[in-house]
Amino acid sequence: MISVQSKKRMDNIMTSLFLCGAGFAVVLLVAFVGFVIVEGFSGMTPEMLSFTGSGMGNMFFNTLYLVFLALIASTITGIPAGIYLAEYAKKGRITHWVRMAVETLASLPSIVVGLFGYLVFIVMTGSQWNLFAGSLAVSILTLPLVTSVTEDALRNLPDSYRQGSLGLGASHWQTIWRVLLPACFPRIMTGLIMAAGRGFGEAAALMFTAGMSTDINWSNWDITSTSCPLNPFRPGETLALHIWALRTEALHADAAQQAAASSAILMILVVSFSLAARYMSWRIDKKMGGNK
Amino acid sequence: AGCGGEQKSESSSNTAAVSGSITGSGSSALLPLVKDAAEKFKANNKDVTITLNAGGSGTGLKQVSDGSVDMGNSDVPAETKLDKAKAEKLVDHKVCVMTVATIVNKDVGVKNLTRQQLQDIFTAKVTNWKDVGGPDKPIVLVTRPKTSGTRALFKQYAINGAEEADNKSLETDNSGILIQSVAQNPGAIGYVALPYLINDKSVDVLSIDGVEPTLENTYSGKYAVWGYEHIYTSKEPKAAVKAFLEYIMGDEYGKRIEELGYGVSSKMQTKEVH
Amino acid sequence: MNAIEAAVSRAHRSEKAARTFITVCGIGMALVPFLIGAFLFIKGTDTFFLFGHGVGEFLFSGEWNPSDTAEGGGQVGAAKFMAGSLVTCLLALIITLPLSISSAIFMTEIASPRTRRLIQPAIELFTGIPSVVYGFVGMTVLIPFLRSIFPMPFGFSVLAAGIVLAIMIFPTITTMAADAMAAVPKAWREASYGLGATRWETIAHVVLPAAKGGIFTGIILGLARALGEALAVAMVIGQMKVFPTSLFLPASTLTTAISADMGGAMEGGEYSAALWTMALILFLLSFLFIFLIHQLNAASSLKGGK
Amino acid sequence: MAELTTTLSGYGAAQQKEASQDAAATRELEKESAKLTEATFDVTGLDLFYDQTQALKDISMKINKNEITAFIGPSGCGKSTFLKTLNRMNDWVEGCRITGKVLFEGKDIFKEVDPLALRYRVGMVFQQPTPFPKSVFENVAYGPRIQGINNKKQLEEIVEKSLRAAACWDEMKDRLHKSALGLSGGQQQRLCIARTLAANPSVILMDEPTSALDPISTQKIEDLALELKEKYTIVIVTHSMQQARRISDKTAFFLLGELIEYNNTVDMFTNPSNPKTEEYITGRFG
Amino acid sequence: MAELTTTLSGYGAAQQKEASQDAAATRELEKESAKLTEATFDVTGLDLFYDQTQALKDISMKINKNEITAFIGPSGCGKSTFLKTLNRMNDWVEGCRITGKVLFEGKDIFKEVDPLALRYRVGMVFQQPTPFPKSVFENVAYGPRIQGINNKKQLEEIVEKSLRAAACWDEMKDRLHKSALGLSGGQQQRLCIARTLAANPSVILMDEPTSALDPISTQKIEDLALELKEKYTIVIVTHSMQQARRISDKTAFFLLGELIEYNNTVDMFTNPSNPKTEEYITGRFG
Ligand SMILES: Nc1ncnc2c1ncn2[C@@H]1O[C@H](COP(=O)(O)OP(=O)(O)OP(=O)(O)O)[C@@H](O)[C@H]1O
Ligand SMILES: Nc1ncnc2c1ncn2[C@@H]1O[C@H](COP(=O)(O)OP(=O)(O)OP(=O)(O)O)[C@@H](O)[C@H]1O
Ligand SMILES: [Mg+2]
Ligand SMILES: [Mg+2]
Ligand SMILES: O=P([O-])([O-])[O-]
Repeated sequence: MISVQSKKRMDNIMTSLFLCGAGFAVVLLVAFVGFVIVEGFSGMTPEMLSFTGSGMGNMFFNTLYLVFLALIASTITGIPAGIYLAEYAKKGRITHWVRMAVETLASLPSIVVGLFGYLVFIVMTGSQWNLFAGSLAVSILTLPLVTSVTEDALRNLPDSYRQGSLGLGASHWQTIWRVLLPACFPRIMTGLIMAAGRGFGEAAALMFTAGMSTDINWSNWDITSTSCPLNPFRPGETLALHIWALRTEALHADAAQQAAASSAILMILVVSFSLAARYMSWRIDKKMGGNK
Repeated sequence: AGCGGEQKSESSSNTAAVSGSITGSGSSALLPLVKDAAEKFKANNKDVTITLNAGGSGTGLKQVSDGSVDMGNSDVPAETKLDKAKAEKLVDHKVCVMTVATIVNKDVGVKNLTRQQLQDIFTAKVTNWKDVGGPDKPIVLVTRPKTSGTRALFKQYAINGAEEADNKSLETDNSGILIQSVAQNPGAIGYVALPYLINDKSVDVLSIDGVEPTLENTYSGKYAVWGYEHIYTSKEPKAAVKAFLEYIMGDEYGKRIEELGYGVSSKMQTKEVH
Repeated sequence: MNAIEAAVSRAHRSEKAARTFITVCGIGMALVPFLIGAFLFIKGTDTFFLFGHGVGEFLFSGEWNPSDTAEGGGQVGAAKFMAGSLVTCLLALIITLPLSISSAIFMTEIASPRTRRLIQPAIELFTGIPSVVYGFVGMTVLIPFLRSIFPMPFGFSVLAAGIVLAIMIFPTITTMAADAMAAVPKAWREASYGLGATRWETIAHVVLPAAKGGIFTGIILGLARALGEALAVAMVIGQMKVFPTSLFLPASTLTTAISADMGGAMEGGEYSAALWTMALILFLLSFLFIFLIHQLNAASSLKGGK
Repeated sequence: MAELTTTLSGYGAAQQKEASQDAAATRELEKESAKLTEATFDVTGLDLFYDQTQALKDISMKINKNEITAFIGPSGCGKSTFLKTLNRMNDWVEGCRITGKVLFEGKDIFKEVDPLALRYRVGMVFQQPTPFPKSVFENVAYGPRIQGINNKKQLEEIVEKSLRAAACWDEMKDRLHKSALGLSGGQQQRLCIARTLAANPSVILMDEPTSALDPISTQKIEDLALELKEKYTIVIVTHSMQQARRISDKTAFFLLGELIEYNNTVDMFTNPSNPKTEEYITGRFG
Repeated sequence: MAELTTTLSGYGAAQQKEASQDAAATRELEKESAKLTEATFDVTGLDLFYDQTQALKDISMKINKNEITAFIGPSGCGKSTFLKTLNRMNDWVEGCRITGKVLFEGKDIFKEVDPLALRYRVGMVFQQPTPFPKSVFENVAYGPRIQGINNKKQLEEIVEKSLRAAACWDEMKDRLHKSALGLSGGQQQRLCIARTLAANPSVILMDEPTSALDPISTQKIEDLALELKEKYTIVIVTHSMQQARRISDKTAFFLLGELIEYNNTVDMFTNPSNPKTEEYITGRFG
């Protein structure tokens, strides 16, 4: 029979092992971020941050804009798809395959998605690289995430919400729209943040869809013109792609510093976006959830 | 040289007119040059938007023949990457010359190799620097992918068409990473286009058979590892594209081409077709 | 018609419209992977139908020498790349699993909920970092470091790729595992404690077994991510076209091979066809993984008798 | 559907800006007269299956207007299942099959009444309080909104009236726009009753509404039920014989899906006619 | 800790290959003698706080060996909280603070007894059956395994003995190696009791063990409890006064964290000394 003491010793040993594992992982991650940010800021010049041809301002803007478009695309298709799986789909073979298909989509190599996007969004539509096509390609990558987060969120809601609403004579859709979706908003938001993260970091899928250069004119607000910053049908290089280009084939003397600075900026962008979105969903959650 | 002045005035005279958009894609080796040219060109043609992509020569040629871009940039003639019917529909513009230089890690100390030695090294017949007059150090081969234009030139003109030893060499997707790899790995040898070396002093450049890879030697034909860089367009390109090609091949921009490390096509004295 | 009838018929109408839209979205999105699959299938089977290679050659031969022409006639044995992909993924998994599981256990079982709320978003952040950045840090920091402590000729190696991939898939596996563990009913924990079990015993005998479905899903998704990653791996693995025989030597993977040559290969040529076949293989592997998750999940829930 | 729609006209009237008091008065009258003529629910030969298992066996009973009817019986005997049948909440349960007839105010609920309209008229309160994660106001306004009322003023009126009717206006009037999830269990349950009332039903079904509550909240809900039966027909499921005794007019005893006995509460508890009923109410099992 | 380890020696003895009957007999003897000298639990002046709110107020009571003690009282009165205090399951609740003294077999459970060892001796059965997602066998073997018994033969013996003791050996002997989650609710609950017995406790705490079960399963568990009290001390929380009456020797009535009355069950139900107790057991509230 094991003595209580030896059990406790074992417990302590394992607890410290987990602590070490988790600690090591955290240190590693912090060191990683630290390295990228220090590296980036040490070689940064104000000119690099400018919104001109040589600065990364335009890429910064493109990144935000593309992720924004991609989020819209995956929101208006991914959330309905999630609702379909959670609420409308009948249990059975077809749903099973739909779900597997969705998950396969999530694990597709992005380079494959990029080539597919090129074929469908560029060649088949007869257009040239543009942010919109890029955002669609990114949304192929993020759709599964949004869909499955929505589905899970809906499934995990207490059944009482559904019962309460249906019992009042609400139709299924009224229940979904007025009760269920608002109730799982924070979780869907988390899904969207993660989707955005994927968009911020994506490069391979954009090479053939969004293009690798940016030519915009900040005084041109004619939305149909290809140099208008807000025109989604213009080519635009994102920060991640810019970093890739700088690391691989740039000729300027300061390409390496620029790449490092871009990496740091992108990292900060990802972090602050995620913090802001979390703060927002926390606020909404608090408003709805009362003082739980 | 005399006609240079004429061309100059010609090119500046047609700057005012053009507007519209230009797109191009393809060779990563050519991209920095075209990007640079685009920036300069836009200084005089505010209404033009120019969008450029890398992707590789094969991609550029495919896209220009698909019609999804206006200019397909390539390290190699279109015939090698497209079927005949498609290639014939395109027009070739030899915009510049790219010289490929052999580079080694700084600690190797070797400054010159014969073509035979190079071939032996890249086919892994020779695996230690001491066999070619260097220190006792294993040779680390760093190459480019098989479909790379740079590699094609190097294979054909530097190592007599011999097949590189794929299973003994590190491969890098692009020239930027190749330089870093050579700079980092003791005993490493590789090759990149001259432009990548203009700003980079982290590696040593080798002469082949005593001839340094410089533009002068390329123009004169003494240094053999070079090739034309092509921009392919359709037979009837847009006005803006036409103007841009004229600009990039003009004398005024020629100076800039040399600054960047490429050779100007019109200065080539040999009549070889690379 | 009075107000109530109007409300009812309005409700029925909106129900019908919403259901149609949502079903279309659901089915539509399910079609996307099939479209991609079909696209890859069309492109990827040229190797066999157009250039007359055998499936066996492609899967099991190590002779890789496709010709970059429309005539073909080269050799398309992709076994090296498949082996490279599998070995690096497995290695990444072996490296990341202890860390992920520890972190997940720490977050759900040891740390306070507040700490967990702090750590989890931080971990999720790492999915948003471009793979180039991972690759670059790997190349500038990891490779010199490895070279200095292990006897390896290049630094570029299977090991380096494994480590970089491990870091990249860490967030996926950790988050999934933590979610699965958090979902284990409190009642089971209480029952275990009530029998005099320590925390470790409860974790080992109750929490982990109960969460293993979710952990497994995380592992498979992580693996799929690792399998599909190209840029970061390309920068550290050395891309030598050999079988992965040693941790300390370079190798190639399916993705690195595709991304290295896809752009330069001749459209419609044998080389590009072979690359597309590799993309098809990647797709099929991802699908196989997902299929496996579902089989396993189904099996384990059957066991539960529910 | 003529009759149904007449009694449903409460809101129609309100929208036509008639004084709501008038509407209430009308309804009152209608009810009075209806009471004389017919039961609210008239169930005959109801069988209910969950896939293969039969959960209700040949149930026939009438439920009277403006009375409280209690369902008692041991766990799993089908009380909740039967309750849910009355407003067709079973529609949402996969594999649930029903035969037999249920008349609501004379109309067959499976054939002649739209389920949504039925549920407007037959409200439901559950065992666990089920407030939505919205403000108190939005919770109560939910039913009216579903029924197409969006006028702010009108909604405010309905909310206040319903909260007052559910005896929680005073507690909640200062926190109308705060989340309902912050309320205590008892408050939440009364809020749910208010929410049901706001939808303007004529019947309220309650499934063990107090079993999750402390005794003081339970007391309040029971008082409320007694008050509400003036205007509404109430059916309540309870596991507490004491509760059934305290508040109901009629009691139905279920066992294993069968309706064993259905009688006036007083008679049933003083003089059960079935030995099983006696065993159960004297606490020999369950 | 000498005494605790002596009484814990049941398994030690088994490992030394003594006949298990001997060990049981020894334990029996030990218990007999202990019964004369002291109560199993002796609680004095127990206060318990969840953060700021006080959930138990100055509780003092003795719980006797080989008796069934029932805790009754309305929801939220602190029954479960008190039960959990007895085997220190409250240790796991954040913000839970306890003052006062609880003696288990004469030792202060907060100072002199290790909580793990305490829980070996004081087993617990919950309201919802909580079988682990493992086979029936592994569920029952869980406690012994935790205590370091890994010998297959010995485990099999213990499992069989425990399942027999929990009156479910016959039902389960053919499905020992199938998942326990496939059992019915009543079977699951008896399995949980068997699991508790297998850990060789002397006290079993049961928190509303039948409230999720149908009447037939409830009956079985009640019979089981009556059987088990021969060997074990049982404390049972129940919301059913009938149940308390049917099976317990002593009943404790809690209200809002206070122990209102504690007496022999018969006395309490026939002649409650506190008016509140009377109100509660006659069903005037709760
Ligand atoms: N959705 C369902 N699918 C299958 N069987 C069900 C379903 N809901 C209930 N049952 C079964 O139908 C029977 C009656 O269940 P019901 O919930 O009506 O009992 P109840 O009398 O309300 O019990 P309780 O007092 O526990 O609430 C039970 O045997 C139950 O297991
Ligand atoms: N973990 C906790 N944190 C804070 N308060 C708690 C906690 N657990 C219980 N309480 C509170 O302590 C009081 C007593 O709870 P307890 O669960 O002991 O009641 P109970 O008598 O078992 O009720 P029931 O019959 O509903 O099970 C209640 O007011 C409850 O809200
Ligand atoms: Mg029920
Ligand atoms: Mg309790
Ligand atoms: O220019 P390349 O990338 O084809 O060498």
